[in-house]
Amino acid sequence: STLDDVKSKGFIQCGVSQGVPGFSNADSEGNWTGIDVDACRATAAAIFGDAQKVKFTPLSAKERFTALQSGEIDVLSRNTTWTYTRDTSLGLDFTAVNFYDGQGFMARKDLGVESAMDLDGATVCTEQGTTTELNMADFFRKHKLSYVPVVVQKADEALAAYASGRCDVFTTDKSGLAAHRSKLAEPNAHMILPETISKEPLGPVVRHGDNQWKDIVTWAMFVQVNAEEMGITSKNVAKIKGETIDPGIKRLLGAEGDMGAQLGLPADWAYNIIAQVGNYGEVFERNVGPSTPVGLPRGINNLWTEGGVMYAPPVR
Amino acid sequence: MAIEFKPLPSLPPPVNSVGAVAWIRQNLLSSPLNIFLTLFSFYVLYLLIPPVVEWGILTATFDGASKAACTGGGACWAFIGVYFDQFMYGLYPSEETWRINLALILLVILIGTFAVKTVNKLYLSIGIIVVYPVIAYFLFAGGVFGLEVVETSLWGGLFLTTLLGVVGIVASFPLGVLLALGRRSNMPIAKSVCIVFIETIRAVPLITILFMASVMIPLFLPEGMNFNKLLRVLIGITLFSAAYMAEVIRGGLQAIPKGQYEAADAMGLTYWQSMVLVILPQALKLVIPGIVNTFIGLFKDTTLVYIVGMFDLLGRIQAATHDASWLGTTIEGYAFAGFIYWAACFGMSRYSMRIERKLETGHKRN
Amino acid sequence: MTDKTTSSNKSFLNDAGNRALIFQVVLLALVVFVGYYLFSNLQANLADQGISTGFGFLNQPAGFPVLIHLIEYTEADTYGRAFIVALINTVVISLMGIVLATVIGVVMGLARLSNNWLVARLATVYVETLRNIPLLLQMFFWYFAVLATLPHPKNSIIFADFFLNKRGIYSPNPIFQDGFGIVIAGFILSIIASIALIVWAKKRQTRTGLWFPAYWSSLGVIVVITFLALVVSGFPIEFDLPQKSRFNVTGGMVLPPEFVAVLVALSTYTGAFIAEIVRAGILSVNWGQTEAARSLGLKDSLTQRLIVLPQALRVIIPPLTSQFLNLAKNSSLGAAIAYPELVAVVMGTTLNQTGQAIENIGLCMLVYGTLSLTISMFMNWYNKKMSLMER
Amino acid sequence: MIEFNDVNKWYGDFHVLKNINFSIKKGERIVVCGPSGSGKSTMTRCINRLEEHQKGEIIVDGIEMNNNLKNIEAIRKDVGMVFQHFNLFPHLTILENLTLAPIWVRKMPKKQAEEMAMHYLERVKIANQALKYPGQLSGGQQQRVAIARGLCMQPRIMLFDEPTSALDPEMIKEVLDVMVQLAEEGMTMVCVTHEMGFAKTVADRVVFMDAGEIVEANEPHEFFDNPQHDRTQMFLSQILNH
Amino acid sequence: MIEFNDVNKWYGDFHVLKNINFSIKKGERIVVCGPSGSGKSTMTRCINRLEEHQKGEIIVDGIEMNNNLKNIEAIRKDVGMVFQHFNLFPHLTILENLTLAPIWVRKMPKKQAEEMAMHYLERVKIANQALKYPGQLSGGQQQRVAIARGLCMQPRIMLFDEPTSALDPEMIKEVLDVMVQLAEEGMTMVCVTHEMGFAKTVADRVVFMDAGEIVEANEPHEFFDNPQHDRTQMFLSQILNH
Ligand SMILES: Nc1ncnc2c1ncn2[C@@H]1O[C@H](COP(=O)(O)OP(=O)(O)OP(=O)(O)O)[C@@H](O)[C@H]1O
Ligand SMILES: Nc1ncnc2c1ncn2[C@@H]1O[C@H](COP(=O)(O)OP(=O)(O)OP(=O)(O)O)[C@@H](O)[C@H]1O
Ligand SMILES: [Mg+2]
Ligand SMILES: [Mg+2]
Repeated sequence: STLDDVKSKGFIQCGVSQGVPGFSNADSEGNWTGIDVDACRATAAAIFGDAQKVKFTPLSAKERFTALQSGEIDVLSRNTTWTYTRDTSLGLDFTAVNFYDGQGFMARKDLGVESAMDLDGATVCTEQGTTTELNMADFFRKHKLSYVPVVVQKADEALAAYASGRCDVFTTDKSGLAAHRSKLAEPNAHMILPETISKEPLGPVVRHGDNQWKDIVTWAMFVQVNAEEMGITSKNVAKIKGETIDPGIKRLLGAEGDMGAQLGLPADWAYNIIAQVGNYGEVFERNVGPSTPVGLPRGINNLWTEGGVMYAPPVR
Repeated sequence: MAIEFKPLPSLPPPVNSVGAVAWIRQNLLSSPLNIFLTLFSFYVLYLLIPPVVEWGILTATFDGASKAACTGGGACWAFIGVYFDQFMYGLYPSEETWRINLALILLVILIGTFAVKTVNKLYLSIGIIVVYPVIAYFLFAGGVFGLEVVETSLWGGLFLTTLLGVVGIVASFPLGVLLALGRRSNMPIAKSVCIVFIETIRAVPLITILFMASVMIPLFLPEGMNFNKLLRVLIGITLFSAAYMAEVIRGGLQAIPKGQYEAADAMGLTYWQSMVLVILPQALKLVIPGIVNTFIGLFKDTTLVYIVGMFDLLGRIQAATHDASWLGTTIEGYAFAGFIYWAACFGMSRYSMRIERKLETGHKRN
Repeated sequence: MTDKTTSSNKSFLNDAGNRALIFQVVLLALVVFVGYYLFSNLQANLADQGISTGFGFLNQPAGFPVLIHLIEYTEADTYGRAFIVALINTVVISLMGIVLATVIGVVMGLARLSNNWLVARLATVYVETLRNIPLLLQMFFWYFAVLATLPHPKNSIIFADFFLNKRGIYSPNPIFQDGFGIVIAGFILSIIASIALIVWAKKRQTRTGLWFPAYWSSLGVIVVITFLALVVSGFPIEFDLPQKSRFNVTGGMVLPPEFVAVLVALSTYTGAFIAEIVRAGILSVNWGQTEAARSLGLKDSLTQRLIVLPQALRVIIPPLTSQFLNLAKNSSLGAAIAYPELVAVVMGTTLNQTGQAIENIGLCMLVYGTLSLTISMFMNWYNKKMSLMER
Repeated sequence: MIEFNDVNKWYGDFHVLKNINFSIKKGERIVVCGPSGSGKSTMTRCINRLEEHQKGEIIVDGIEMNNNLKNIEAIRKDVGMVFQHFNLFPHLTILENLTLAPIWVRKMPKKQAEEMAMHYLERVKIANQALKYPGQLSGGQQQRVAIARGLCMQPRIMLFDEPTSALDPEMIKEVLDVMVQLAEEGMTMVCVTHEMGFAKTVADRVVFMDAGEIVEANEPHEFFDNPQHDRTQMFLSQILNH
Repeated sequence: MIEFNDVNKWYGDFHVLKNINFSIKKGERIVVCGPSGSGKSTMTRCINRLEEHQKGEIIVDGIEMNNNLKNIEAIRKDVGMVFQHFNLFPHLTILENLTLAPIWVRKMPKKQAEEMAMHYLERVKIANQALKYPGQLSGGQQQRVAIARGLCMQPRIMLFDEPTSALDPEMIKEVLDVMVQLAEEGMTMVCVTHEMGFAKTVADRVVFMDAGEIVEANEPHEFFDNPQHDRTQMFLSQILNH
């Protein structure tokens, strides 16, 4: 099974993007950061008690599924949209959603476009092999707008084509738009149009058929959401583990019983995740929050208690 | 009695048929069409050279930390300076790049030793072909003698380009020899297997093979058995160039007269003995230029690994030109890459021409 | 075999024939085994992961747009149609590339042989530069560096009804009206007439020795008759003129930069190789042939046409075809700069939407294999024909 | 018919032809000999402008040889040339080789050109090979075709540049026979050759060249029996011993 | 030593050897002659299995020639062969050419092989060229090296296939001298040649082949003075006139 495999290798091989700031991006030393990266780190923390035991494989959109199917990577955490076809016919299983997103458009402010409905006749750049390509097509068809599609191999190059003026608009998930905008020379000269033309629940993906592995990846995510809900952070988790009397928290942090065994993990698996990677809120703030160059508001990705849709099943 | 023959003195040719004037007349102005072509050529040069010199040298900026520093209006060579290490070594940790340099120096020394007469060429070749790769591998990858492990996903830049090219050609060589021998053998099955292999590979673009190597090979392996992407790509490249190499070598084999085979047979040499001792040394010598050409082709083709997500020299440059602080330095990046590839390939093709000429005057006297 | 075989069991392995047989059987078994092993792994892997197989997907709607389609194509069409569209794109760019590369190659090859020193040097620089730089780099250069420096559509360079900008070259698109049949008929008629003219001129030369400038005059015939037909039918063509619109230039015919970049890169790169082939081919014709032709009083143009070219062609054609083949295969690099050819559409988008790597990569390899086979069959046929002429 | 007045020629700095003064009358048969590199070929090739001279004048058949393309064309129509290495066109059949110039230069109807070609082929005794390609013939046969090709232009002058020196001994005779026959029919001929037997039989004059000059020119019996220059004597002694 | 029993061979449909029955005793020196294409080379090459026969049997030195690799190896060790075109290995020095087979086939130490090689080189009077490459020697020297190379296997039988026919006349003698000397030392030899002088001097028997058959085989003086078949007579008359 994948778990045994991973344990014997001593690390998780994690497929990520080739560079989307805030989601998965390598600095010049080759250190990876981002929400998607943290999903893999959380899994590693759960299994090994060490969030660093991950190796990353940068993948383009079109390579990603084959890489996962072929076993080249153990988890695909590359802002991948959960869709019906992908879940059913590609031999994949989606785990949990770590970012609720929707596709949008970015255009230069001086183009004077206010809404996506104004885009009749525009040239649109996007990356090959994504749902974006299909959503874009659906959107323009639905609204009977004409457009010229320029579909480039890699996100970076699609952005470069947009920046050079090959296209009027650049389309991808809104989070990606924000991330990509931060990479442009003058981020403020570009605006993200208000429309959200699709639902894009993004999350880690595993191979179909290995339920144990799927559960581990899923619950590594749920633990982070639950932790935020419970107010546990990487700062206070050690203290809470020692002091708490809440049986729910005790169970979660492995202070009581052994919830890890059901997954084939050590008892303190959840503790390790929170201590080393942090709760979901921390991860969000650190990577894409308003204080980062990507600068996304929490919005729909807030906890359900705060008006968002982040709702994790309880750890019982 | 016979008149003595005194040859007339040789006179200098009429002024208008030698010297600079005649040269210009003959080579530039010999007919109206030629005059037009000369003027046209000057015009082309005029269009090309001044702007390039101005952009590339006169108004260029040579250092700075971002595009903003490039105010001259010309090329922004500062960009190359800043990214130079990445272009050379990819993401290889900078405190470890000495390992790559060391391996390179070692190789140069080893090859240089070939020129020394007293060294046993056989042992040296074995050293280069068998021992050196092992040393180089451990130097690059680390993990022994306290060398830090460096993931292959960090390998990149010109280092990766060279690695792919060199490994591709060296590894494809023995395979190419086998395929060429197989294709010429009179065993129908062996022959057809070789032909099918060679022709299939030669019929498809390298990119499909790289694609297969990078995504499809694992699908054909039992679950859990998998290996490094770099290794898979190397296998793909090796198989690809082996097919081309086989055809080059086959050309050499065909050029060896039948009498050589017969003489070897008559002496009682076995098939492999006669191949290794008699036929191949002659055939390979004949095709050295062809092999160099295959290598040049392969060296250029390594750029395609960028399409399957590896960052060789071109990949690193392409990525760097998308850096926000350096947007608009595309031309500089491509010019730099172009220069490196050009220098390498042009150098090699000249070298192969030299070998060709040397072989021509060598001991070919019948 | 020998009718008296000394059959000792011991010598079975020493028998040359048996050895070859055993070796081949082992080889075959190995190939079959490895093939089977890989295949069974594949099946197991596919089944394990629930990946669908087969070519059924070709009938499903594709849902994605394709920038350049020469046949009708919308997002609602099937993957199969998208495949055809991509195939056409590959074939079109290959054919156009072949034509252009040949022109460039011939011009440059002749330039290298020019007795104008400067021209020869320039051509040498061209050849040595282009063929020593990777094609992919050249495509990037044209696409990201050169074509991106063209003006924005708002500031298009306008020449009559032609527009040039970052988004492409726009030209009027002819739309044929009802009466156009007459024009087509006229055109066909004029072609027939000019063929007849050429045949007549050849016959007349055979008969009387006088040559009539049939090639030039037949060109004239075609132009005149077609023009007359246009006049008679009252110019039944309307042009869809490109016009500036809010974002782009719309209407008309457009050559997108992706297409231009691929075409330019492919043809200049291959052209450099062809130039060398042409040069070598012409140099391979002995100077004595030219001298002999001259001493017969043939003019230089006739010497080239009747003596040098036919001989040079024999040397040129075989390597030329393999350059054509390379060009066709290299067109797959267009995938890297958004030109929707086979690799981009099939191994890129389709593979990604359907996840069926085997089928899609197989499809691509099949197409390229067929292409190669066709071209090399032509080459063999040509070689055979030519060698018949020699002996 | 052919006149050289003070002709000089250089290859770069190298003075190949020095003050050539010589004239050839209609119907004359000239044999040119001399050591290798003495300029025999060069002089011959100046006659149909395969080489350009830099000084002096060459007048062929009343036309002066200069840069004027029309003149060159006119002269080449009148001068047939046979090369040492035959230079037949390998991609054309023998018949096509022969009819090429008549059709394209003389604008002769094909039929007539072919008839004429067959006539000359018969004359060189090779008519049965008309439809073969040059590669299928022996050297001697090829050279005879080359002669026939030259004749097909119905030239008034024939130039031969060592026509037999690339041939095997058996084949030399075939070719020389044809040339003797031609000479007997009264063709004006300039022939560079070392076949002294041929020179004795047919030449009206033998020209000896050395170091780019004409050293001696005389009737054959005078030339061979009583050479004037010591250089000529030395050369003859070498040639005849050989 | 060598026995042909009813040997037949075909190239495709073409019957090259027809019912060859012949035997050669130890120490015998056989000269094979006959018109071109009569199968002389083919027959000789069957002896060391450079060609495969399809019917009948060939027994060399007691070993039957069949597909058995061991047998072929054993026979090739015992049979030296000298080709018309020498077939020396151009990439090896003369010495390396000679020691190649002793070292790799006979597994002799290099030193010993070299000593032996030098011995044979002296015998063919060419020891001073040992370190040159074949391309640097004249044809006659090359052929002598080829003979020495054959001898280095210390064979019991030597085959020669027209060893002198690619040589210039002066060189033929050098080679023939070496062969005569060999013959005098008692080597079993089969020699395809048209050097009738050689045949008369050394041959024990002369074999005449035509159209794939052995027409006549006899002692030289009988063969030359008193040929039995008219075919032989005709052949001899041609050869001797030439
Ligand atoms: N194209 C050339 N460029 C420079 N030198 C040349 C050229 N052609 C001939 N020469 C030189 O001019 C001299 C005369 O050449 P030419 O061929 O006329 O001699 P030749 O008398 O015909 O000799 P041969 O008997 O060898 O044919 C020679 O020294 C030759 O090297
Ligand atoms: N590999 C082959 N395939 C087909 N036919 C062959 C082959 N080798 C030889 N032959 C034919 O077999 C016949 C005998 O050839 P062989 O070489 O033995 O003749 P030969 O007597 O040695 O003649 P020569 O004196 O010309 O060497 C010839 O007619 C030849 O054309
Ligand atoms: Mg000459
Ligand atoms: Mg023979």
